[in-house]
Amino acid sequence: TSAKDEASQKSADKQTTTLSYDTVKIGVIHIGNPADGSGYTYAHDQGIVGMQKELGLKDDQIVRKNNVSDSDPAATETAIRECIEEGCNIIFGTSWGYMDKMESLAEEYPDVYFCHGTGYKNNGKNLNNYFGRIYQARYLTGIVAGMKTESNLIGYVSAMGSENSECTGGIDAFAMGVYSVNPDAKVYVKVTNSWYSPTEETNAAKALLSEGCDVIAQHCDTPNPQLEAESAGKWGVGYNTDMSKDAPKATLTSTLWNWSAYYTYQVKQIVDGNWKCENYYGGMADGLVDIAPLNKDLCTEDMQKAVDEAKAKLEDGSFNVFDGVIETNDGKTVGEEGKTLDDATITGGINWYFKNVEVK
Amino acid sequence: MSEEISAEIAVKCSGITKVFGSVVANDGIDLEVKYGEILALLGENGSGKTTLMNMLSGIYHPDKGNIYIAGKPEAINSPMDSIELGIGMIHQHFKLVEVFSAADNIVAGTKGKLKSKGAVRDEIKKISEQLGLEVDPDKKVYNMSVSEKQTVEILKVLYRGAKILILDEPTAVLTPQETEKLFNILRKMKAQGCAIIIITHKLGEVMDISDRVTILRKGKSVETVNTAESSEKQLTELMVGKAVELSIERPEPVNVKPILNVVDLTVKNSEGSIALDDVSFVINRGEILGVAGIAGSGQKELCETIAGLQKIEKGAVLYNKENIIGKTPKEIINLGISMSFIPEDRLGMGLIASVGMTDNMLLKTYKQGKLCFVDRKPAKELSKELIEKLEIKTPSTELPVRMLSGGNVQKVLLGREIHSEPDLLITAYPVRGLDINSSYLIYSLLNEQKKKNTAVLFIGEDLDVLLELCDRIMVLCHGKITGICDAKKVTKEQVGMMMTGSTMEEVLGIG
Amino acid sequence: MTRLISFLAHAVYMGTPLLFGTVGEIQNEKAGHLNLGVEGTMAMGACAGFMVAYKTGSLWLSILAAFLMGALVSLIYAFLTITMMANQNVTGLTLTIFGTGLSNFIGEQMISASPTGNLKLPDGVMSSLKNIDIPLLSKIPVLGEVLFSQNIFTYLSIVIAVIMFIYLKKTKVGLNLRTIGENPAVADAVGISVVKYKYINVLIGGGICGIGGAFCSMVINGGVWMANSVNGLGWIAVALVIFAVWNPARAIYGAYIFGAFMVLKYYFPKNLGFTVPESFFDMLPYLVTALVLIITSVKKSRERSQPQSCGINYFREER
Amino acid sequence: MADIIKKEPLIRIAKRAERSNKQKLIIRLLSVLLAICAGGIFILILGKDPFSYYAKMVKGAFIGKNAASPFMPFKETIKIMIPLLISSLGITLAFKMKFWNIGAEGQIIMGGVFASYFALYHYDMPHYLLFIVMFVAAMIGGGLYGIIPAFFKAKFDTNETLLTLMLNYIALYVIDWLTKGAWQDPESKGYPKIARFDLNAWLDSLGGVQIGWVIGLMLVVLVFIYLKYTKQGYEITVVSDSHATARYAGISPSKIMIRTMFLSGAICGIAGMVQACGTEHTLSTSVAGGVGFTAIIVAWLANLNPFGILVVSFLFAVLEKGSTVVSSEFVLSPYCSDVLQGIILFFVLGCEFFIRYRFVTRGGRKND
Ligand SMILES: Nc1ncnc2c1ncn2[C@@H]1O[C@H](COP(=O)(O)OP(=O)(O)OP(=O)(O)O)[C@@H](O)[C@H]1O
Ligand SMILES: Nc1ncnc2c1ncn2[C@@H]1O[C@H](COP(=O)(O)OP(=O)(O)OP(=O)(O)O)[C@@H](O)[C@H]1O
Ligand SMILES: [Mg+2]
Ligand SMILES: [Mg+2]
Repeated sequence: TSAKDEASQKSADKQTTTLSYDTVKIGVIHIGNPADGSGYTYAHDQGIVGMQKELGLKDDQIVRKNNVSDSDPAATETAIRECIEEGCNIIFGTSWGYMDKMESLAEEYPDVYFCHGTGYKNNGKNLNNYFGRIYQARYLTGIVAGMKTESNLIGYVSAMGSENSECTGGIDAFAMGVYSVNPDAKVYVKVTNSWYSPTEETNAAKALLSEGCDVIAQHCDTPNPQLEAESAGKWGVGYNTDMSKDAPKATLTSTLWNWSAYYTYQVKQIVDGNWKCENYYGGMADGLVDIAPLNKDLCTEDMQKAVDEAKAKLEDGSFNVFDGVIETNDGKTVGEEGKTLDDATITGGINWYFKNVEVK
Repeated sequence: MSEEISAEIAVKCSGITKVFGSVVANDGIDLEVKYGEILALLGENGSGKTTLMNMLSGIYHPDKGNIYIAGKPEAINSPMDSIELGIGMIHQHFKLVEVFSAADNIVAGTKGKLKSKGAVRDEIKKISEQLGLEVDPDKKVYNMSVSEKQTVEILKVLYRGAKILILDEPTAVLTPQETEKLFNILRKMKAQGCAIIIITHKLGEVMDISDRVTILRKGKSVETVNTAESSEKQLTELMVGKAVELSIERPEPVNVKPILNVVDLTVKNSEGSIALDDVSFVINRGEILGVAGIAGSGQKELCETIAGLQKIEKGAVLYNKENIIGKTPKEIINLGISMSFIPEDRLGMGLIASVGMTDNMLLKTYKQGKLCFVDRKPAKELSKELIEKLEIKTPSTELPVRMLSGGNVQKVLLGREIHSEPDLLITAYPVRGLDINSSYLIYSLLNEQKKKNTAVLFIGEDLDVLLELCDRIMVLCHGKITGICDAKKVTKEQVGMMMTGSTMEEVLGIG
Repeated sequence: MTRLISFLAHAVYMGTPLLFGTVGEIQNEKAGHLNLGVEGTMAMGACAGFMVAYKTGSLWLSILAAFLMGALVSLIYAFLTITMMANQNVTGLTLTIFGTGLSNFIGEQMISASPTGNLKLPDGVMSSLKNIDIPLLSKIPVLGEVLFSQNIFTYLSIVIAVIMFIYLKKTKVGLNLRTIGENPAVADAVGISVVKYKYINVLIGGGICGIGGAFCSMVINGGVWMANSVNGLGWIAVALVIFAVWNPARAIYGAYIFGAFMVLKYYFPKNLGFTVPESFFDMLPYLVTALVLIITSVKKSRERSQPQSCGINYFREER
Repeated sequence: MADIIKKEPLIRIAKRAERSNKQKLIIRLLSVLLAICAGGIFILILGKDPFSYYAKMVKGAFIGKNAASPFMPFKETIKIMIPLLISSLGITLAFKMKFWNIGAEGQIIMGGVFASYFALYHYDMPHYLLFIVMFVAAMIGGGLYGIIPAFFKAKFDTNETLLTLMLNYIALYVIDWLTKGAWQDPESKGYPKIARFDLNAWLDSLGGVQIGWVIGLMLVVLVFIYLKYTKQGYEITVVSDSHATARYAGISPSKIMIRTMFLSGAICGIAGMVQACGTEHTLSTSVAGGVGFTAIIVAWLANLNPFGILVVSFLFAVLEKGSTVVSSEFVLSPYCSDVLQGIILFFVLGCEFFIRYRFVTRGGRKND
């Protein structure tokens, strides 16, 4: 075993050896296809492209593995191994389901940096975790939706149900945003049970519209809810990228990821020898999350003002969305006065809905 | 090249050759039939009759040779061409859609718009009346008897206005009465100026219906004779290529003692109507018991009941005094009862079509192998033995039996059943579709069994054969036994009457 | 009540692509071909319909293109199974892999060629895809809203289903086709040109499936191109054929019933005091299909079953 | 006469004499070659060089660039092959009986589910005991799931092609439901998944690859012997041919059908267990991941011959593994490989024709 120790010692040594901008090679495992033009993978890939430009990397320093299903550990493993095979020394896995495989491969390849998006694992050596406070942006879009709605019914197409903390937290933040400007409005939620399903997302939006919702927000990957709202002459709030590109007559604004903020930061850290294997949980202040510019044709000055005010508070840290005592829709409360929910709860423990939310 | 051919000649084939892989099915065949004439086509199994006719009907395409229709050379590339030339063929196996009504079957594929049901019915009626056919246009084919199906086939051909009619073994599955009816129709058609080619293995029928006979042997046309100037014996010799003795011996039964006793048996068929109605009889060792009856009088159910494949309503089947009702087929096989049932679809029951002889020999004995393995060695030897003894024509013991001609298929089945040395052998229609030579071979095999003191139940359709071969004849009519009589003491006519419902007392009283 | 009406209208909407797929597959099966490639055929129709609408701005041209593309990929299937006598199941499965892949691939290429990074149908097409109220009929209470206030594809699918019904049941060519499906040897012997019929009908069937695909990419996706727009609907269509007992007219309500199962989860009341897992709702259309399969087989009727020769290739000299 | 000959179709199809095994092999090889050429045209259309494409593909499936572990890609290829091989063998049993089991996907999943139960909740057994328990559980899971369509087919003649197809989806949502419900990893509250198996439940490896490949190889031999030499294999032949003949020989077709589908499903179930415990180390909705469908193609192309299946499933794995390597090296869309695979399969399927038939041209009438 002493030999083994030595080996791991050695690899630990290697871990600190820095890469240069010429030798760095980055493998990106995408769940979808960047070429799909919008959605989650597109957003991540824009981040990678931004980072590449920022740091001046060459094209062959990026290896992309597209359409790697995150519920397919075998495919995940193959993809990561192929990246390493091609000489990658940093692996970004963008989707939640890659987590376990990345963990075991991180052990097998101690001299490769593994950065896993959206999960919670960190091995203290070469596997860390990155995600962002997208709920902050959702809060802002909630303000827009709450001010826009005329029927006081706002629809929300969610990929997953209350068992998923990311989705549920997002809905709550959005609903709190709505509540802050329009306490009478309700948020109706419908769950597609799939991250990417054009048909399901259309169907959910259709059903919401038929129930009288006039703004459709979404946490799912296609612009279909926006398009459905558009064809019904109603409005919506997009996700991932600025969906007014797809539905210009409907999309009020969109919740945005600006992943290049993270990717640039992370690669820089590694190349500059500052790798500390810490988890990354950036927010609006870091430029990681944001909302798209409000649609001029559909939004008023007042909305812009309300958004700007809230945004300023989020950025200076005087407001953190999940502050204080929060009333849930089953009559209970969460949180304590004067405190804010901790990050672990936000990422893993939100299984309740804010009081103005109704799951339909 | 262009010879003058009279337009009176409906069909002339000259030098037709057709090769399937390595088999030369037709080898320079010549044949001619005039309008207003019935030509019989005769030949052993596998001599190429069906193949030749299939070329006239456009199913196959000749490799060599020319076909002239009404005196003109024609290329028949598809059944459509053939139909356009006025040729209609009734195939060996019915070509009908089971779930369609008679009318739909008749109309399908004809030109023009779909007519109303009434109009079609009228047309069918008109044609039927001319020839004395009976058919219900709305009846579904799967509800029809064999002869009804054949009527539909004939109507199909007539509806298309065929002037040249080809029938491939139309009588193989018909009763003598039905055959007679068919022949009457053919005669009427002949009188109307149609040319008819008929294939049959029954020489009696050839003599009865045809004007001329063309004989094929091993893919070649050997001779064409005027029926009136020829005899069954001559035809047989031409067919086989040598003089043959065609008589059935009937050795005196010895050591006769009962082996199977059927008591008050009532059975329903798959449609739920009574198929066997309270029948009782005895089968003896060392004796052949013939069963006569119009098709569908309960023969199938009788066989299947004894073999353990049928549910019964009431009654008992005592085998060596033990009731075998309720036993599984396997237990019954182990008791020494063996059945070879030759259904209309020969391969359907008793053989595995897609494998060779060896595996077929194993069907009832595969359990004898050691542990969980099948022992193929004895089966292979048995196959070789049968090939030699029964003159089965097959290139190898492993060639799927589906590829064998009908006659050879039957020999495989019978050979296996007989080889298992049963105490009771049930055979149903064992010579259906067989050429005359093979048929006689089968008769002598059955006699051999009889001599070994096996009990034989022989279900047949040719009354002449039944009378010559069996010791006793049991006549079934609508599931009832109308009589069990001594084969040496009844006449064909008497049996025929019993088959249509007269009881033995009435018949023998008259006779 | 309004919830019920919108549920039913939504069911008809979701039933529309299924109806195209089912009617197309019925025609395949009536020709004796169990085509498991419906999913791929629909995907290719989706692609062609969308791209033509995108380029030309003409709805009718795009529907025509979807039809032709469906027919074109079916030509591959037809050639392999009819002329080359390849196994139907395997060819169909391959067609699904191929069609879905190619459709996504073309879409991807088009996106990367577009300046905006997305493909959006011109407004002209979008407005012709809006729901159209049929005069008078759409005023009928309930039924009017459910059936007669739908988009052009829905009406087209009903018209096609009715035409196919008449074609199969009331015409000579339909009778000939059914003969082939039941027993090609019989058809051949009576002079029906089996190969020609098979080709024509497999191609037309594929074309109809293709239009169903266009509905997915153009209507369901709201006029923006997306990969995998058919998303398994083709498979349900194949199963639906049994529910419709090979009758295009019955396929109409069969499709709507299945459409209803597909959207049920969005209308099912959530305040009943118990929760039904989302997975169950997603499973529902398949579960129902399975049950329907079993139930129809229990009360079997000879006329109402799969065409006898379905799945078996025909060669004249075969025995 | 000449004008009559002109009326003949230009080309028609004729049956040919039985080909020898050697000829068959040559035709199949030629058809693969032709398929590769056709695929090459597609690659050319994409603007890539087909030769280097194929070279990279084959190389990518075998040898890696990393000098330390040059055979890593080959091991990956084998990993892809394992479930494909095993489930193709499973399907073969059903197909031999002319039972169109399209449900391997579902049976794989059920095998995976049953095995996973022990991997998740009883992983503290001795390692080899656990292995056996999981193995048996997988067989039972897949087998029972295979019995469902067999039962209905035997009893009511329910269409098995479509029933098994539907059962695939149903199985899929069973996993989905387990993931979000009863089997959710307690550690992962915010985001449901099934926990990674304890190391004790992982399959061992041999030669650097999980032992699924050994199981697969053993199954090749077993299935071959089973079909060819055993009584049960013989019974399958009889039933596949004619139920009436089977009954006549005292063989109950329903019994054989149910037994065979149990085995067919059980083998597919093993594939599920091997994939879950050997490769994925957890249970996920993609434990089958389309393998059940590909297996149908594999089994068919291999003519239902177990040794053929070994070869074909290996080739498929090479194609799949190689494709992912090329598509990232050439920066090609992942959809390209689907299209390429489709083209290759179309050609191989089409070429089977030449084993049994031939084209006869109008001119070639006289000579064979
Ligand atoms: N489709 C085919 N493929 C291959 N060989 C065939 C085919 N049809 C017939 N043959 C061959 O042609 C020969 C003649 O067959 P054919 O069916 O014409 O005989 P037949 O005279 O009709 O016999 P039977 O009296 O038994 O009906 C057979 O020996 C057989 O080997
Ligand atoms: N597709 C085929 N392949 C191989 N051989 C065939 C084929 N079709 C027919 N044959 C051959 O044709 C010959 C005669 O066939 P056929 O079916 O006419 O036999 P048969 O004795 O006439 O039976 P039946 O009494 O039913 O007419 C057989 O020798 C058989 O080997
Ligand atoms: Mg014949
Ligand atoms: Mg014959």
